[in-house]
Amino acid sequence: MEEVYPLKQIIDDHGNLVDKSSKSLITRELVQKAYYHMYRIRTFDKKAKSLQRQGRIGTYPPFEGQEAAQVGSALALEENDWLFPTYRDHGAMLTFGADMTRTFLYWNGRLEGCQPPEGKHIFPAAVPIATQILHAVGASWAEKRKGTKNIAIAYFGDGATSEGDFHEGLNFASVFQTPTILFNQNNGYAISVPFERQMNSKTVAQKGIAYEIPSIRVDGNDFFAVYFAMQEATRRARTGGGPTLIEAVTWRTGAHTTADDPTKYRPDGIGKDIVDPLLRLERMMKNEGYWDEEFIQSTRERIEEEIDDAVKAMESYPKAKPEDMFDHVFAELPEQLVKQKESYLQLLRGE
Amino acid sequence: MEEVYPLKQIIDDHGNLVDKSSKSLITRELVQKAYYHMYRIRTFDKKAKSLQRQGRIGTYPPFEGQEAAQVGSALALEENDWLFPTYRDHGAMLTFGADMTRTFLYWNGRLEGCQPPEGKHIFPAAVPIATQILHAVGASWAEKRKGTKNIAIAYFGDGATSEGDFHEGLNFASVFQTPTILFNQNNGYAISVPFERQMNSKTVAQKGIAYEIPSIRVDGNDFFAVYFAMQEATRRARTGGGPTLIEAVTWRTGAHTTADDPTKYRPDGIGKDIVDPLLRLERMMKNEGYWDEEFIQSTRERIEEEIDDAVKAMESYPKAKPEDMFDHVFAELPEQLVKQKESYLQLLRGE
Amino acid sequence: MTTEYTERIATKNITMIQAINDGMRTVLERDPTTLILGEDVGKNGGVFRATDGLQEEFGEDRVIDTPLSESGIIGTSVGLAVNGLKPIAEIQFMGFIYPAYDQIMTHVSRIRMRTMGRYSVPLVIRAPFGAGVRAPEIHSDSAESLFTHMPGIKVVCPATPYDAKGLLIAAIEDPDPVLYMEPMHSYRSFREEVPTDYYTVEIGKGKKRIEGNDVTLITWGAMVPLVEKVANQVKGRGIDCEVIDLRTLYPIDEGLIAESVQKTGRAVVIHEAPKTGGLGSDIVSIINDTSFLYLKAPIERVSGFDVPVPFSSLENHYLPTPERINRAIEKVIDF
Amino acid sequence: MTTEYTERIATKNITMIQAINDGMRTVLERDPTTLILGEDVGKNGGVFRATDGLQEEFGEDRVIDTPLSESGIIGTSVGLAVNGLKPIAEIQFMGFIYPAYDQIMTHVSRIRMRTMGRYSVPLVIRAPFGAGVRAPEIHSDSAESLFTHMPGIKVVCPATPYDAKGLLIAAIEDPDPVLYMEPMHSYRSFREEVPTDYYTVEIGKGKKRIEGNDVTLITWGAMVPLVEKVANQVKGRGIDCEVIDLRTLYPIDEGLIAESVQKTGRAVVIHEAPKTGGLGSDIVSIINDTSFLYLKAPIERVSGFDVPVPFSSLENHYLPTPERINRAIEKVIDF
Ligand SMILES: Cc1ncc(C[n+]2csc(CCOP(=O)(O)OP(=O)(O)O)c2C)c(N)n1
Ligand SMILES: Cc1ncc(C[n+]2csc(CCOP(=O)(O)OP(=O)(O)O)c2C)c(N)n1
Ligand SMILES: [Mg+2]
Ligand SMILES: [Mg+2]
Repeated sequence: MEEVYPLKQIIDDHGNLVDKSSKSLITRELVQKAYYHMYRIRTFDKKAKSLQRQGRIGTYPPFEGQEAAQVGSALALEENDWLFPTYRDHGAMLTFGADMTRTFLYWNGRLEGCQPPEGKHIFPAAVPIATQILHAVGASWAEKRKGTKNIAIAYFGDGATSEGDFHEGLNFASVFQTPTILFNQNNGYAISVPFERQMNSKTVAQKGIAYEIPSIRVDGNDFFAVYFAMQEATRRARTGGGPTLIEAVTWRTGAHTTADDPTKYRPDGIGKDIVDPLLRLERMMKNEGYWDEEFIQSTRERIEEEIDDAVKAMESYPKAKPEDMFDHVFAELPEQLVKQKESYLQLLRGE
Repeated sequence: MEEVYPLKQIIDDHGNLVDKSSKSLITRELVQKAYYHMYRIRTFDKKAKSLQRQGRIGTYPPFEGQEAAQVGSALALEENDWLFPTYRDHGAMLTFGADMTRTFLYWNGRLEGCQPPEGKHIFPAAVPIATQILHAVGASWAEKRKGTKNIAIAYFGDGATSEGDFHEGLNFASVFQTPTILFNQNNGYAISVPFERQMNSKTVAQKGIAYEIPSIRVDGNDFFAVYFAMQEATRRARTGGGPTLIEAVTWRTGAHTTADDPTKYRPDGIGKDIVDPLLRLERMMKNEGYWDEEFIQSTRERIEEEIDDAVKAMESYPKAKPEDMFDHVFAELPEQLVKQKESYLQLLRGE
Repeated sequence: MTTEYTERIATKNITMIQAINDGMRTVLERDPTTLILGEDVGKNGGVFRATDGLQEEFGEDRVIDTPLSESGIIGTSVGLAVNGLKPIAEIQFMGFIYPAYDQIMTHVSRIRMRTMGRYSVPLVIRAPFGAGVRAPEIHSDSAESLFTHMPGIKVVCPATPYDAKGLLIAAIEDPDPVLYMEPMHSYRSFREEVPTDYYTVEIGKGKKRIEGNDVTLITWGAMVPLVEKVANQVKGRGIDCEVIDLRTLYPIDEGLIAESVQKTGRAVVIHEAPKTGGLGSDIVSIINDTSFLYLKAPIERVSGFDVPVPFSSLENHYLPTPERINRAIEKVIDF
Repeated sequence: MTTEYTERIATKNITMIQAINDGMRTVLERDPTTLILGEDVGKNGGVFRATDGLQEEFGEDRVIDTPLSESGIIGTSVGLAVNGLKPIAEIQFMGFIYPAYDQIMTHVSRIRMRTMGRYSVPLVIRAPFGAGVRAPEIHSDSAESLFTHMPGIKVVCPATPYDAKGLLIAAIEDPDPVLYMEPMHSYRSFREEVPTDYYTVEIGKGKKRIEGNDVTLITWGAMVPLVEKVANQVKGRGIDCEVIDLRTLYPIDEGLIAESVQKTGRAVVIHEAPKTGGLGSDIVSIINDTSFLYLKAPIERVSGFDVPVPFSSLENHYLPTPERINRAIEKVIDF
């Protein structure tokens, strides 16, 4: 099936344009946007890892190596689309407009981290694997019913394809022809379980055949391959063509989470030949004449400042209130819960 | 995908041999076995429907129209194989060696109906759709681990393909290369929901591609097509070749169950062009010189007698004992349950 | 319907299943954001005819036959609900809700809290439940405890046609997810006058079905008529039972229970689900918490045994019987 | 280890996670029909290292990394178990057991009854549970009630390394399915001498951890050390607590509870799960049934609130605290 679903590339590891037909579609604006966002989320990810090491946030699942997949997909969305991420997709969320302070707050165990900016449709990261796929299908189905052109994207990993909800989600999307992008980041591992033990198929893309869902397999470390595949898929979705399954083949450079030790299960040297997606983009920018020192420098400075501010804001955020544990379970608290809350708050107040 | 998975036929509606290459494989013994079992389970099914109408058994899901699929598959099994049926597969179970009295008892709400003959591996009908697929994968995995050549077959309907367990089952079968036959009876409907609203694919067979499971689509009303496909699949399974997905395209002639009214949802006249599998076999027997009046008559008489005896045995079976509700929950009854049981039995005894 | 006043409220003498159908029709008419989805709910009108005629009336777009996929039904309903719609999802039998348990436990019930109210899931899940109709295995489970123990979802269970319609409309109006349990044994067992119009029965409020002074019988669903019968029988023997139909299983009407038990000093809880972990234990706890000093006898629980609901030949032995309820009443009286 | 006699039993001073690992190793060595399967249990040795080194020692055929598929793990385990093997299935966190709930509810727990003993499912399901380790959402659920209410499965929960190994071996020896809950907060929080050999701790028997006369504190899992601490503190104030570690949650040791409460006349139950539907209610019911006339005060329950386990910034507010337990003790004493 790899022949049926060849790995679509626009730029190669050396940053050379291998698909010349795309040249005209690549603008300076697009390249700079890609660079800005990939550099931004890379820096965010680094900062998060270092905050975790210092005990300033909790366990954190880094997405290093997956920036092209996350930025390439999120940049292809429109303002009113819906994004349904996993715990590893904060890069995509940030690119699509999530607030950075709140993203840090999320990893600090704060509910506030689940709230998207007003008017923005970004769901909290799904923790139970694959469950969010159905939500994306449902939300995009609602858009279709309302007659809008809005779509939803569900992010999920290679491991997620083994869950029943993956299957049920794709079947619903197909039967009801919902405008849903099923965006798989095949990063080679589900914690310690490698792709080839997760499934006996060589691709995720071929699973689309089971549902007659068009699918494509792209080099997930190639921003342009992801972005253009997404453009085709979103166009199809917005014009009544139904769902698309995109397999973005990428690589988790680091550990599953900061609590994980990949040396336990990853063969030595594995993945060493994989060229970092940001480096690939930089090479392409140099090769194709998009490298602009001044833009690079100002971008980097701006980002570093933004991140420092966000960390400060996270750390000076008002403390979590025990009330919040009670107040949002229902629109209106039932009497029992009022009693439980009151008696606990009394105890806290020393009454 | 119908081109990729054409409907494999050996005999056509008129009982003509369309696949001449199979001619040498068809023996008188096989034909008579097929007839015996198809006639037997057809007669059983008729009797069950009539018993239900008379209130002598409970709600019953007829399998009329699916006899070729059930007999063709079950006859290809070996003595020590495992069979995991649904509520509609009592035809296959009877063919494989289930006791007829107990089969009636099952539909009379009796636990005894779940017990296969000693040494025979027949699971009770799975009521929650698609759950048994995983059991078949597990049981056949155990056979593989033990180094035997035994296999397991899981029966399931077209509707079952929408459940998560279908997907998880096929993935496990594929990853662990278990000797499992995934036997789908695509009978056109899941209660009222037609195939084309259950899924957006034209075949069930193509779903094998998602797992790299070899699959085949056969005319499920053609005993020989089913039987030979099963032979190939079982051979593969017994020789380490892993699972096979078989889609047997058939037709539920009657209602979903005796409590169902198909005129509510089935277009008038639909299915009228489908030739009954038993009639097809009879035509073939006449065309090909297998029709032997004496055999036919003695077979029919023998079967009618067997069924009458089984009904009598069912009806004279000792009454269900309330103890049975308690005694088999655990190997050894915990104290609480002993107390619940004793106090209930006391009450029944009027103490 | 004897006085001129009450005649002004148009009513119909209908069964519970008709009242449920009527409730859905009423809401589909008034609120264009509502929709029905589930297995066989459309063309077939539901295996119990709960949605009979609704697809014809409101179209395939409002009353939707889904694939056979409970997690799919509930998971997509989450997406529909957070995006402005009000799905009424049918689970064909409560015993088939388990494949959707993950979606209900981790999302349906938690999304409001998780997002501090930014997203919510105004979803109604309808599920027929209970034994006594000789259905095949698994079809007869009473699984309320799996949901009353789940923070973030309400659980209601009508016992009469009137309450069935009123509670259903209230559930659909509710801004939060509601599990609406339908006692299938009562679907067609009796009729009642039910207003043809829109009305609601408040969620969280039980109802005193019979007033009495000697012992409080607490129950819900298909057990209500049975318990009423027993209450009327023992009245003949001079025992004066108060019968409470809880109607809402979460949040439970603690006030009603406490008030009654403080009057009678004795209580028997009757339910179909297995004893251990049954809602009966919570009711015992509520009485312990609120009415300890009033109790004249230990509380009795008459329930399903700690066994899976048996096959139909034995289900009547599993279900609470008048004899068992009687004995429990005697026990608390004679203590 | 002071006397010569006890030295004869070889022991190791190990943590609970090590004891669990040791228990599995002991069984894998003795019984060739046992096998381990789950997500990341093989090469990785489990996300908590519970299966560390076992795949190396026993091979990929005995310690099996499965796809990410809980229903798949439990469903195939059913097939393995009915066909002569003894699977020890790991669910990575109890909050991820929900996708397998259907298989457990409709098959694992019912196959013996359904076939009148012809088939059985000797399966152990291991699941780390509980809050207090700052894990992400859903990872911290305490879901025991969903299984104690499920007829046909036993539920055990060790509080110490010694019991962890002994109960695990007993669970694997048991001819019926056992849910083995691992309090992850206690995985590495303290050590204990644990025999290096094979031994079992009887399923169905609780243990008195502290003897006392004034009030019975009933708990299990990670709450045990906390409750012991509180018991020791209030001792200083002259309140003499008896502390019971249930160890088995189904079938519960009713005798031990009754005996203790009949002595003390007062009880406090402490658990992590939400209050409504929590096992605390069953314990209240057991006391109601067995010890009504001995009770000097209403039973108190200190538990998680009726809210989903909150995000880590608030989880310490959700969990029972010494202050809350203290107040409950005072309440039953002062009543
Ligand atoms: C239902 C469920 N089971 C198990 C887990 C524990 N878990 C968290 S991440 C993970 C691996 C996911 O792998 P994949 O889908 O490939 O995503 P990735 O982490 O590689 O981004 C597992 C098993 C979970 N979160 N949910
Ligand atoms: C999990 C689950 N959901 C719903 C049902 C109710 N139900 C019983 S049979 C059936 C249709 C099954 O269709 P299919 O798989 O095509 O098998 P068929 O009945 O046609 O043989 C449904 C929905 C069930 N038994 N289990
Ligand atoms: Mg992955
Ligand atoms: Mg079918």
